[in-house]
Amino acid sequence: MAVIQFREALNHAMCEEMQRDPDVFVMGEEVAEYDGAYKVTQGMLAKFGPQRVVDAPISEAGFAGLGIGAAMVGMRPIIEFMTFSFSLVAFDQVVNNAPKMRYMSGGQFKVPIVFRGISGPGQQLAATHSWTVDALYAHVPGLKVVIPTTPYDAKGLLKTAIRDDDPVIFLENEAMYGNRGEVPDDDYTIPFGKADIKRPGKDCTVIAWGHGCLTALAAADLLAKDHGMDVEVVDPRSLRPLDLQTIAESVRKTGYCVTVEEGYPTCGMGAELAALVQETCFDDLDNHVVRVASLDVPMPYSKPLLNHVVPGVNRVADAIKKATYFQG
Amino acid sequence: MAVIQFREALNHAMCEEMQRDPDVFVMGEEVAEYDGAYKVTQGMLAKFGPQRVVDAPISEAGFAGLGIGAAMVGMRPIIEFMTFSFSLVAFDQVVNNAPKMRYMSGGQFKVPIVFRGISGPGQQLAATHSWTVDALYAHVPGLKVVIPTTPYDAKGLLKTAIRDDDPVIFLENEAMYGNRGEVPDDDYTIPFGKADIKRPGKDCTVIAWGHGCLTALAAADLLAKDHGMDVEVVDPRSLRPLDLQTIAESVRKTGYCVTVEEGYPTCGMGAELAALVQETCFDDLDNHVVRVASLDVPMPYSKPLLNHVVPGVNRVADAIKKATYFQG
Amino acid sequence: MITLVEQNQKTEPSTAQILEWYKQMSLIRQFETRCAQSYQQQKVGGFCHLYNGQEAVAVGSIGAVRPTDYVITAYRDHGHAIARGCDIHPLFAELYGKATGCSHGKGGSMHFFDQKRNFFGGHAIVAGHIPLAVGLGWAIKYRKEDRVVLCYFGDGAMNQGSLHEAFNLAGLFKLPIIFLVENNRYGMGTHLHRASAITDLKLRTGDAYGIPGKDVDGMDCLAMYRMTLDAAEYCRKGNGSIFLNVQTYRYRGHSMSDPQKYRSKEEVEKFQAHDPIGRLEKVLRDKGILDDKKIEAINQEIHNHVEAAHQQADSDPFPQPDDVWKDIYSNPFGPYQP
Amino acid sequence: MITLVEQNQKTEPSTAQILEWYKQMSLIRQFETRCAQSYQQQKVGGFCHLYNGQEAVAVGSIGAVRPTDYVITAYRDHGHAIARGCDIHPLFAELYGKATGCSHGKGGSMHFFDQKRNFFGGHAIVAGHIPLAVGLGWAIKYRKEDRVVLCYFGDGAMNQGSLHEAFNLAGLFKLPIIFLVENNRYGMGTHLHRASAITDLKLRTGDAYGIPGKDVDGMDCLAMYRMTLDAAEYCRKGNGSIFLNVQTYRYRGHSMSDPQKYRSKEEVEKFQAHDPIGRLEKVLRDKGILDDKKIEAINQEIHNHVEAAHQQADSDPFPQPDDVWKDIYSNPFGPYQP
Ligand SMILES: Cc1ncc(C[n+]2csc(CCOP(=O)(O)OP(=O)(O)O)c2C)c(N)n1
Ligand SMILES: Cc1ncc(C[n+]2csc(CCOP(=O)(O)OP(=O)(O)O)c2C)c(N)n1
Ligand SMILES: [Mg+2]
Ligand SMILES: [Mg+2]
Repeated sequence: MAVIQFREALNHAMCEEMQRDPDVFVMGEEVAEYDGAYKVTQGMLAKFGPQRVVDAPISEAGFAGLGIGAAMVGMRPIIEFMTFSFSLVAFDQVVNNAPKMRYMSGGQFKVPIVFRGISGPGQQLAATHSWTVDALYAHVPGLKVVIPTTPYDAKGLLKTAIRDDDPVIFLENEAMYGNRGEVPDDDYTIPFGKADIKRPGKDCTVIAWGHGCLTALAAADLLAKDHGMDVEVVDPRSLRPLDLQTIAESVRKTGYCVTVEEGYPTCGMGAELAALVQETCFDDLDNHVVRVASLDVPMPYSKPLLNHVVPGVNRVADAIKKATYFQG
Repeated sequence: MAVIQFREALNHAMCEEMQRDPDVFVMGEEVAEYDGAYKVTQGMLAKFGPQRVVDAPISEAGFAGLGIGAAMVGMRPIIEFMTFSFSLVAFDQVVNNAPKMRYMSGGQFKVPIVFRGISGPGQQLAATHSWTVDALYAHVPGLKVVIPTTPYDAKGLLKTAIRDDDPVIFLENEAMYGNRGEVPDDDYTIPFGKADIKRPGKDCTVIAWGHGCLTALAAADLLAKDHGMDVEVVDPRSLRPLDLQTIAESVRKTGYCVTVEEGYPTCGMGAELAALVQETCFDDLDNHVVRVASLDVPMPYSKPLLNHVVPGVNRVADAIKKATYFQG
Repeated sequence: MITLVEQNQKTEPSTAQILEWYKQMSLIRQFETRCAQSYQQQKVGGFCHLYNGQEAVAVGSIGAVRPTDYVITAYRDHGHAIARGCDIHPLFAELYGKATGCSHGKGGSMHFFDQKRNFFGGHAIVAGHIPLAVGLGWAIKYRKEDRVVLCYFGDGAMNQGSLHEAFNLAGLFKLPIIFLVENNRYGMGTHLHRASAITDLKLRTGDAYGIPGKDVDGMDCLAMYRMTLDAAEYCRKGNGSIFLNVQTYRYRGHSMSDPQKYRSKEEVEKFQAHDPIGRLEKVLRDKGILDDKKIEAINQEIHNHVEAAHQQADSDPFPQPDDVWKDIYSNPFGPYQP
Repeated sequence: MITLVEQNQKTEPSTAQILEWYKQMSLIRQFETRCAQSYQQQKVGGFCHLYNGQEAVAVGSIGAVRPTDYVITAYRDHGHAIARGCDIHPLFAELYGKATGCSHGKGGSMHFFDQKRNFFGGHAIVAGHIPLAVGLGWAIKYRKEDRVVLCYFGDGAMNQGSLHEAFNLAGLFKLPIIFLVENNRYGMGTHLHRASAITDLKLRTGDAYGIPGKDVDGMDCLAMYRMTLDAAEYCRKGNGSIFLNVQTYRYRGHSMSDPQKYRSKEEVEKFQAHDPIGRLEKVLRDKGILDDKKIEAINQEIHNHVEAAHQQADSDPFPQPDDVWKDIYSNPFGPYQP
């Protein structure tokens, strides 16, 4: 197995699927001649030409809708949002046209499209540019929401997304693009709705995905080292569909549950998970579910403020201690 | 006290505030010459003239942003969305510009604006036109989200919203516009963040607002009549700020909790309330919090399907029975 | 400045063709009349936007394109579906929310769809479908197919941002799309001049997006046909998109609940004097094809057809409650629900 | 077609005024140079878009309006803030995320604000601020004030829907707004002709929205001044809005992390030969106001000023963690947080 970067895993997934299927194309701002604002599409213009790797004007609603229309006649567009913060100017297309066309047409028109790009607090980009859109899109029936944590997940999930007949919101994280990991040389896919236990343990269940999952794993390591705690980290990998079964099994085993996310807390994915876990595991829970999220504020620019807002290793570790009544 | 319609209560609130403060104006599609698509602004053009009651083109992002800009220099715009389903084409303005301007400018520019209009499943308008946006906007720090249940609440809360220095999302419901109720003749306001116990009881706490609150009250009556149950219905009236104290006190008293909402369940307001209630009242809860929401599907057009999706009196009553282990 | 290809004598429609359009327009008119009755009887829910007065727009333009071409429109979509050849029984059934509806009761009046006829809906968010039309055009060009897109929308849609973005993309990528604004002067109760900084809508294209704009008399089915035929040829030749500023008028209110205080009876009557059905009727009378008796027979036949379709739809079954879970995903994983 | 008022001899700026602008442009240039250094030293976070090459646009246009007029721009906002007279210490402090920043460290490079100077930001969502400008214009007209709005944005913003909606509203309501596109040919790495169906951007206004459009040489501070003065007079007279298609060029990459493969060194040098600071320098030399020695003295003075402001900002304190809860609401009810 080769060790490659997260962004390469994404790039390979797209290239392989484009080779396999001529209906797949990539469109977005700066994806072609610039090689991608974050170099995820590097080299793809040279490989596939300007018909299939397409620079779009700064018209997110326009090209998101273009992708949806093309998907309605069986094409498989990959639409890159430079960041999902910019998907908000295309919100109606993403939450009304993409996920509801199949339904409103009584099943006649499917919309096999992937919207992908960065979601998350980013590097000091301030309030409008720092959206974590997990909850916004997980809210909407008709969408699928997928978030990879490792290069392995990234490639396998993105290939599934491209082959999927439904609209998929595929959320990446700038801070992770350079991360390296092992990726099989052969073609493989990872199904949606199958959680991955990123770290088995017996003392507490932590549900975390994407960048937050890396934070959770670091917190688990810290607690193992400092206090001999054995934390289980469950990575749902897709928030919609959600593998509630694996989550519930873990919570039944540990009796405790913490959720980690980088978005706004209110009506966030942590709220949904807390609600689901207490619904399904009420008698097995020895404490309430503890949520960790960004603070309930617009994202500030200043570094120390940003670091205070976004959950870090210590905040997650403290939440695990609190959830398990740990007395240090 | 006069008995007036819900829509009249809204109309009176706007008229009185416009009389009081020349900086208040109303803008939206068909609010002036047409007297409002749902007649909420009836007669206001005649009263205040076309400078202050303004028909806008079908440009939601444009006129929502116009309102925000005007608010930045101290005006107090009331922007009507014909329905909040149409606010989704203005989403970036509503969730980025309105709630973050004060923050990003370090407190220099406030945005005293009210966005108001219909939210909710409506009358067979199908998937794109039937949004309940409670959770979408409650998610966003910097916004306030207010939902009146009675004409009394409607007038008092809307006056507070217009006088408030922050952006307020004010959610109404078409099915309730004709409802009648007592409204004081004198000037009054209702503060945000103060829940109203719409029906006191001791057997179970139901948290519900707006149209869902009326359903909850009917379910409570039904259970009282049929089974002698004594259900408490707590109406938060504003979802942001949220009166968690009143909610928690009620749950501590009853030991059971049901939430009712008309939006999508996933990452909905019910999820937030369930998460909060289990966090604050874990030891007092004798069962998990039970959520009632619309089914997790795009809204269908057909009447029997719609009625199946949107929670009705029986579904809420069943949820209360389930939550309280009632064996009928 | 780009100019349209010159009008072509060869493209004149046959008399049989004109008669067919006359029948189609009459069918639309009677469909809408029945629709209004059914709405009053509360068989139809939601919003219901009738097409009376605008029949020539859909019939003439769709008459000029091929079954393989793509058609997409806004919520005032009954006329387009019928002009596209959709059977009216599933349309009535859709209005009545029945399982046999063209969208299985999930869409309603604003969301007619018919994949077999390349009819891409029926869309309720003003201008929200215009980017989709660009995607259809994109797919055609990508696959090097000989198709065009007909994309309809109202004058009110001209002021939506998504139209602007879509027009620029269509102009930039030179996609084979005919954009038709059904300029009936009003968006709900707002006259064009109170909504748009300019009232000659073709000035919104042309220089601004490299999409030539033409005026067409939308009350004249034959003019619609000829202009659309030219436009389609322009598109098929790879010239890019084209914009038709179609002058038309709706006789009825915006939707069924419109008191219409914003216009006078005289204004409505002025346009009704140029009724598109009446105009085609005259053409056919002049050609000796139609006379009073034939017209009555045609109308009676259409009436019977409409009543039969309506009655069948009315007696069709509603979908089952569990059908709410169908057609959300290709591989359903629900009900995912607390 | 609406035409601009004729240029007016009376409006010629004084030599003192020109010298002042020269100093302002030099200050912006040096500010940006220091900014780039600080960015390399990781004192500045996030995106940082420098204004080098475009100085004449902000300085000349803001030089033509009054302190009571409103100014709003996009994320490439350093030049506008300085031209508006903002002290550079709080600007540096903002870049460094300090409590003393012009937005208290909450906004960063893309979100400079200064209410006292009627400077309404600094906005990072492309074209998202253009509707706000319309709101400012609306308030002016509503209150019958003698003000105008200067609203800046890039050529890339021309393709956003919110610009279209805003332009139509401004044209429809005849609001006193000067829209300036800083047409530096590129939106990030995409040349205008690859993003826009047309490249003469003033064709996007004029006929389409009833907003006259004019070309201006954005490398010429005096041309910017004269044109803006005319435009402001047009607006103040109640004629409505106006659009200036400002031809300019950015010398540096889009942001600090741009390898600039999309253009040649020759292209950059071609524009640098018309450097706006050099051009004003020549004017002032020709008038005998400046010579080598004076120029050096000015530059040295600016250098000292910039260094002092930078150093002060650098040693200023960061905000306190709890400050994250400030300035969200007028009457805070938080922390509302699990
Ligand atoms: C984004 C959006 N805003 C508002 C509406 C409500 N609405 C439905 S139709 C309509 C008027 C549209 O007028 P026009 O485009 O001229 O079409 P016509 O009804 O005349 O066919 C409005 C405002 C909507 N459906 N979508
Ligand atoms: C809605 C939105 N889409 C994309 C971006 C990312 N982005 C920031 S600047 C920029 C290029 C803008 O170019 P232009 O408007 O010409 O301004 P310039 O940078 O040349 O000053 C892009 C694509 C954004 N900030 N907002
Ligand atoms: Mg119209
Ligand atoms: Mg540019």
